[in-house]
Amino acid sequence: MLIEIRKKPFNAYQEIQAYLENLDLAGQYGATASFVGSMRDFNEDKKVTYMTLEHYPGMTEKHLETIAKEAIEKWQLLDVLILHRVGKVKISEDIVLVATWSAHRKEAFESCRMIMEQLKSGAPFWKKEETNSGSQWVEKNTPGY
Amino acid sequence: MLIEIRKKPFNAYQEIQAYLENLDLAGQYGATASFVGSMRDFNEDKKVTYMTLEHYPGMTEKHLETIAKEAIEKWQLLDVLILHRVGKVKISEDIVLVATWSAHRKEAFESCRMIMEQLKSGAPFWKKEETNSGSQWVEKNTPGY
Amino acid sequence: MQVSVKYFASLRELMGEASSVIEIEEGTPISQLWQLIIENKNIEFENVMMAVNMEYVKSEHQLKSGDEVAFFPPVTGG
Amino acid sequence: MQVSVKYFASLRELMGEASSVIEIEEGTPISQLWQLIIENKNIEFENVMMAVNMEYVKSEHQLKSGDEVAFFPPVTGG
Repeated sequence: MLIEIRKKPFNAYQEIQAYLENLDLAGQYGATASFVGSMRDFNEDKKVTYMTLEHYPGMTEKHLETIAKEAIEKWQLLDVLILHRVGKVKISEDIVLVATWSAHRKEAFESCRMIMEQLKSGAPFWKKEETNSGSQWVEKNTPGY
Repeated sequence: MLIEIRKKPFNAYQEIQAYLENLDLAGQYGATASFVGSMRDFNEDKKVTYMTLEHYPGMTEKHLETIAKEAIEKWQLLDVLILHRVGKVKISEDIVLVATWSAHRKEAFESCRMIMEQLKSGAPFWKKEETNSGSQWVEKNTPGY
Repeated sequence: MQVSVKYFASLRELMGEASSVIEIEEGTPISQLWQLIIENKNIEFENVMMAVNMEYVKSEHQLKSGDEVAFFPPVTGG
Repeated sequence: MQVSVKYFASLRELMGEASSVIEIEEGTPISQLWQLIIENKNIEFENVMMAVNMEYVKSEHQLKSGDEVAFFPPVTGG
């Protein structure tokens, strides 16, 4: 299990690949589900130029760890990887990566989605968007189900 | 949209990355869901040494294309990538990759999972496993929901 | 008229051939062709899937000259 | 007794400070501390989320000396 808050841009697929190469799970997992959230240039019809992501150092990591551990237990996952950007995020950069490994696809799909929903509803991150009509805090997320 | 049947091993995450670099979607997609099915060394308590994957050249590609196009229409996806191995597959090699790109996460998650289920229930592929008790055709898939 | 018939996976092994060209009457339902094949070969095979010209069809689908017919077991990809 | 209080995001901006140390009585419910803060600052803020020592708590949670208390708006990560 790896949970990291990143201040610099990361490439989600290189991260999964690099993480996978250090795992000793070859032949054990049949299913990997992953989700990558990336920075769009629009939100609710407003043009966004960049975004600043704030978090609560300490609590954010702790909360993500709790989410991941609960998912591992509930779905008997083999492993979980969660990365999340903070700081100034530019268009098309990756914001969040969640990957889950399991024997079968059902568990991988469900756990990956549930981790994302729990992250969005509970992990202490806040987005401030710089748009063509000034800067503003994002007040709520789009629904996930 | 890219749909390919691969005779040689591929690295799923390098493939997503390479595909993404040729897309002109930067800033449009907020969500990418992906699923990778990999070769396990066991199935229903039998040790598996390798697997041979057969397909129906022509029909398999056509069927996958239909699944992908329906998903794009149903969820307003920005793009879909499907790769599938055939031939002799060794332990821990990737068998299938499905990735979907959309503005929001709900559509990405649901379409990726639905494409996998439709692929498993309808795309003409057949697995023959080489196990410690001889070789045998896989008769059915594990349930996905 | 003639149709070409393909077999895949365990059915291909059971048939001992990957394909054959079979003479039948125009409009024969695919289920009737299937019955003909398993009776001739004296085999049993459950849950066969059927396709014509690379698309799934129902058992009552009527065949035309030159059709590419395929029979195969339940699929197990992914 | 003293507790340290942190504010994040739009609330941090509204408060004009990221943290402060506040003197309250042992066992004060966190909701009462929050009322005290918004009355002192004369601000309005809906849907505040509350945490103590980096875990979410309910509004009736009673504070102890040295607690790290945090108030912040609904989270919007991912």
